[in-house]
Amino acid sequence: MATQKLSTLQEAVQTLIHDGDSVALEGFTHLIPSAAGHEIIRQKKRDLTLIRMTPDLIYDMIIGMGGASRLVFSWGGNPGVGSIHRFRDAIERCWPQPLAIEEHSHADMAARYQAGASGLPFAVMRGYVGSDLPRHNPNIRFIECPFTGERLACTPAINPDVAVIHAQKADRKGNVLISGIVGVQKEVVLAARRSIVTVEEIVDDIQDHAQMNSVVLPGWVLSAVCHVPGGAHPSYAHGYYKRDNAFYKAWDAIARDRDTFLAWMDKHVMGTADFAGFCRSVAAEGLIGTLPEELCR
Amino acid sequence: MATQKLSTLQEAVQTLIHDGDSVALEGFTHLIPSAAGHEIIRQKKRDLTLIRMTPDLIYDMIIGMGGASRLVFSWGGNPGVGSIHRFRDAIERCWPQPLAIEEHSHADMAARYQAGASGLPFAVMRGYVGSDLPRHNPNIRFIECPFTGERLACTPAINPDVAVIHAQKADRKGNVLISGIVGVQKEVVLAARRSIVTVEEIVDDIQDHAQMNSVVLPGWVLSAVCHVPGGAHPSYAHGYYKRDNAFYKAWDAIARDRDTFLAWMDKHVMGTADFAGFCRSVAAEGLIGTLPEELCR
Amino acid sequence: MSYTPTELMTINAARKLSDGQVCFVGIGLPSAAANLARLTHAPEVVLIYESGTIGARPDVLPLSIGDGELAEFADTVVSVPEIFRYWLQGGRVDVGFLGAAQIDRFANINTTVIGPYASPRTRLPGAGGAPEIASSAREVWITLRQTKRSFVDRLDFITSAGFLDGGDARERSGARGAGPTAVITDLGVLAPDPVTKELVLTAVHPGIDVEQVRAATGWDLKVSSDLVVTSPPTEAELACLRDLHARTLRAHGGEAGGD
Amino acid sequence: MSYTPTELMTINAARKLSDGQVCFVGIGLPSAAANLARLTHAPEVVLIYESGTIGARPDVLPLSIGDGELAEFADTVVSVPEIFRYWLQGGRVDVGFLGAAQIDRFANINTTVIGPYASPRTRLPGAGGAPEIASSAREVWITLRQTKRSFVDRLDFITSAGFLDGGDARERSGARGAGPTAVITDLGVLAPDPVTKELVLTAVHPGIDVEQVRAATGWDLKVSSDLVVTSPPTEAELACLRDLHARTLRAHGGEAGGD
Repeated sequence: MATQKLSTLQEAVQTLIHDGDSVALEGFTHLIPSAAGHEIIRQKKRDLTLIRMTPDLIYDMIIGMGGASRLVFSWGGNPGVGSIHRFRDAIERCWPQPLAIEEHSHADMAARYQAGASGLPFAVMRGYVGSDLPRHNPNIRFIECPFTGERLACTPAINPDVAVIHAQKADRKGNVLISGIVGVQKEVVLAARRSIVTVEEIVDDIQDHAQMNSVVLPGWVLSAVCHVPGGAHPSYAHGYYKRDNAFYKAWDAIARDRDTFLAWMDKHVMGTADFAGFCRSVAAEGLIGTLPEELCR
Repeated sequence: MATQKLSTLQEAVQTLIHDGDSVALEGFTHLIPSAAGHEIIRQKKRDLTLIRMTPDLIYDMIIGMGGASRLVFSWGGNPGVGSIHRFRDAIERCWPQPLAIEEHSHADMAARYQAGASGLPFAVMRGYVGSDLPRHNPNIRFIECPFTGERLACTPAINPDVAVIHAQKADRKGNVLISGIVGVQKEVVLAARRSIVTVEEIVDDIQDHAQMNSVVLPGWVLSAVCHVPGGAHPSYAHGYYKRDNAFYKAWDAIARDRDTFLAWMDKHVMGTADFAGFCRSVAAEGLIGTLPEELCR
Repeated sequence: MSYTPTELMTINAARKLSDGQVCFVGIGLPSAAANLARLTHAPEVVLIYESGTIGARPDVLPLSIGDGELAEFADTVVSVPEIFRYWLQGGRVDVGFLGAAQIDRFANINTTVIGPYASPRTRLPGAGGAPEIASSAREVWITLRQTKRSFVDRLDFITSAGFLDGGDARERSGARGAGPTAVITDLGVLAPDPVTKELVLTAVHPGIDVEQVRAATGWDLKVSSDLVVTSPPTEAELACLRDLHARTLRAHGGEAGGD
Repeated sequence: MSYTPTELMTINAARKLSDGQVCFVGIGLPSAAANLARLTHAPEVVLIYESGTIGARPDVLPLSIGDGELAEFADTVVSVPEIFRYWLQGGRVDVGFLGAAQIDRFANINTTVIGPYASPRTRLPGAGGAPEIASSAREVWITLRQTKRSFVDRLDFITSAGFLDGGDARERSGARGAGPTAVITDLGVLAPDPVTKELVLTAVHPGIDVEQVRAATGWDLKVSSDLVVTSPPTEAELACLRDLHARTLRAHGGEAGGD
């Protein structure tokens, strides 16, 4: 449909994400929608069920700022660095509020997104053999194969209210091109009721950039497409900028202490109008090492 | 593994396909491994269980020449033309021998290959609602979703003894690149115990031709890779030659009558040493309109 | 301007598609109609073929469901498992547009066998994608030529569900979507009665009378009290369709597609 | 030439990989070891990362499981659902190479919590890909530093199955593959007893004595009667590993990867 898909990130978050929604911000190390995460915090969304295979910095921020009441995930940490402290503080000490968790494995979360995208109510997998996870998660059950009698794990499909991803390019009709490590970007969008995609670049026609078998999400399956250059930082956008490993490491010190964390968020996220403002703000402290210079001044 | 994957088609069919095997020659309209089908006929393989979503000319040939005792499929016809007469003759009049059939839908066959490639014993789908197919196929059963109680169809995974596909390019290590309509080419290979891939062209390194997210089958999952230019004819290889629609139409008259069929097969397939010979033989009768001229003389 | 019954059928089928609708397209007449719609009043219609092409914009009609033409100008080309799982079963298709060998009064489709399944009089190609298109798309349109042999009282085999035994049988079956909301033939248009779900003649093409349609139907065909006559093809529609067929004929080396 | 315990551990882990093996690689030490193998004696080893990169050949070590470096030089990059379904669950992985926070005497792994699940003393990152790697790969190797806190008698939580309660417990569980066949630490190498499946010390690194290993183990560690001493790192191995780390450090702007 030729409806207008392009919008600002502010508008998209305002109109598409509501308090109490289940929201999946995805991006498997690559193409993490950080700018959208900030905007969720700026708009003080509350009581969110956050879904994500690898909750890392963006979810550490949302959880620490009190936006989430529940987390569905399979690995929560700062990749290559260590713990995410706001996540731990919420689970270990209920700060700033209790955080209910529902925990799966990567293979399972990926299968659950696939089931959601496929219009199926559940996913089947060979999984969790000998693991204690099913004891603590009633959403992991077991069924028998009707042909062989084998015991297989099954879990409910994920169909988030809203999916949020970052991607490289979109065209004026909102068709989106994703390349490199594509993770579950396609699945989460197709599984969700609504979706927001932030992109590095708007081009005239995606067909000039995509090969026949490229990973393309047609505009008609998306709710909003927002032009946010650098929007995956400190994650990366293949072909645009590298992963900011120093920022991931710096986050450990920022988020370890509650007050340091709150002051930092106040200054750089709540105290800025948008992602461009955030970039300038942290760049002024020498904290961004990978984004193009024009985004940081 | 750096073992030698490249071989002749004759050797590959000889060593990898045995009488009584279940064999899936796939290619959804595009990249149909016709040359491999001819070679199966030349080597007089018998008692095969043939698996294919869309049995068309190649299976019409194998069935008519008495190579198959069973057929697993979801649509049998000459696309855009009409019936495949050897298939009908086998089912309707048991000529040249009875042909047991197991019939599914496209969505199901695709899901069954996926299950096979995924190491799962069965596939789950929303399917066959109100259809008479499950009454005639004990391999279509129904289960209840353990979470919602919904009724869903399920069928056993397909794991053929041998998968055979055609593709555009392979490199010297046997890495294969497929582009355009990719069908179930990847799934059938990953589902099968052994696999043969015929290709249009051998290149030095597939990485010089493939994008990051291209459909690539690494050589280490394949059993044999054979250089057979034109080997998909009368189907097509995107980027090499077009579909030979006139040949599909001509096939209707060739295969309608048993004797005409046998004489034609005798002359062009049994009477030629290999696919290059076949091309020259049919080209001499003006029957090939799409292959590069050098393949036809 | 004169026209053939097939042109009439194709043009009437094309008119039903709205701009921006997502249509899962069967090969043959549905494909011709869907592309005609795209080339006339519905430039942003999204055509999906089971071969995995999404947003296909073929310049000529494909002879098969997987011609290179479909891939070349598509928004994206995905695998066959993906097209059925993420796109059809995922509930993203507005209209499933099917051909058929036979239908019955409740718009069930047979493309499998005539005669007993185990010893068929005529073996037809089989199901293809139809059973799941018929039970997953938001609605289904069927287009075929109307004869006593194709419009039968009772099918030997139900390949794809219409309204099954009528009434609420389809709803009870667990099928999704509204089912076949229109059957477009060379004689007119049929639609299900809202309650009984039996196909009722709702329109005839110009120059076709009701008795002609009854004579081409294998059951006692009901006729709508609001029976209308379809508008004749416009010159623009006919010109566009004929151009499309002429281009197709040239491209296929004398083989017409979509028919 | 002197070397660190971590270098020793990495080099011993790398030596286990044979050329042509297909290895599903965990981040950190397994990734450093697998790439060292690729750069030394096993150039055709196939490295698969859960981010979807198949046949990865990173020039520097990735800090995360999905660095661009992994995609850039891979044979192909597939989706995360595909990597787990077609490649891991599909049974194509020879070796699953895992790190761990804690293991027990039957090589079960905990990466979830220390303390009760509902009110953990320490919340660890969680399962990631490990439960299915541990139960799908033909065999599993685990590499971690050996201390009384990481080698515990009884885990608070089994995230990924080793040999469960030992004996034939793993076989009965339905897990596929041989399970953990080697645990490579900074002190030596452990392997399961063929019958009891309890981890037994089979090798110590040069300069390490058995009592040192016992002292770093939270249960009464059994020692193989055929205990061997691992060969010291060669100059070539050390040079290659140090080059790799130096390149990594430069590329990551001061952040070392794989450790």
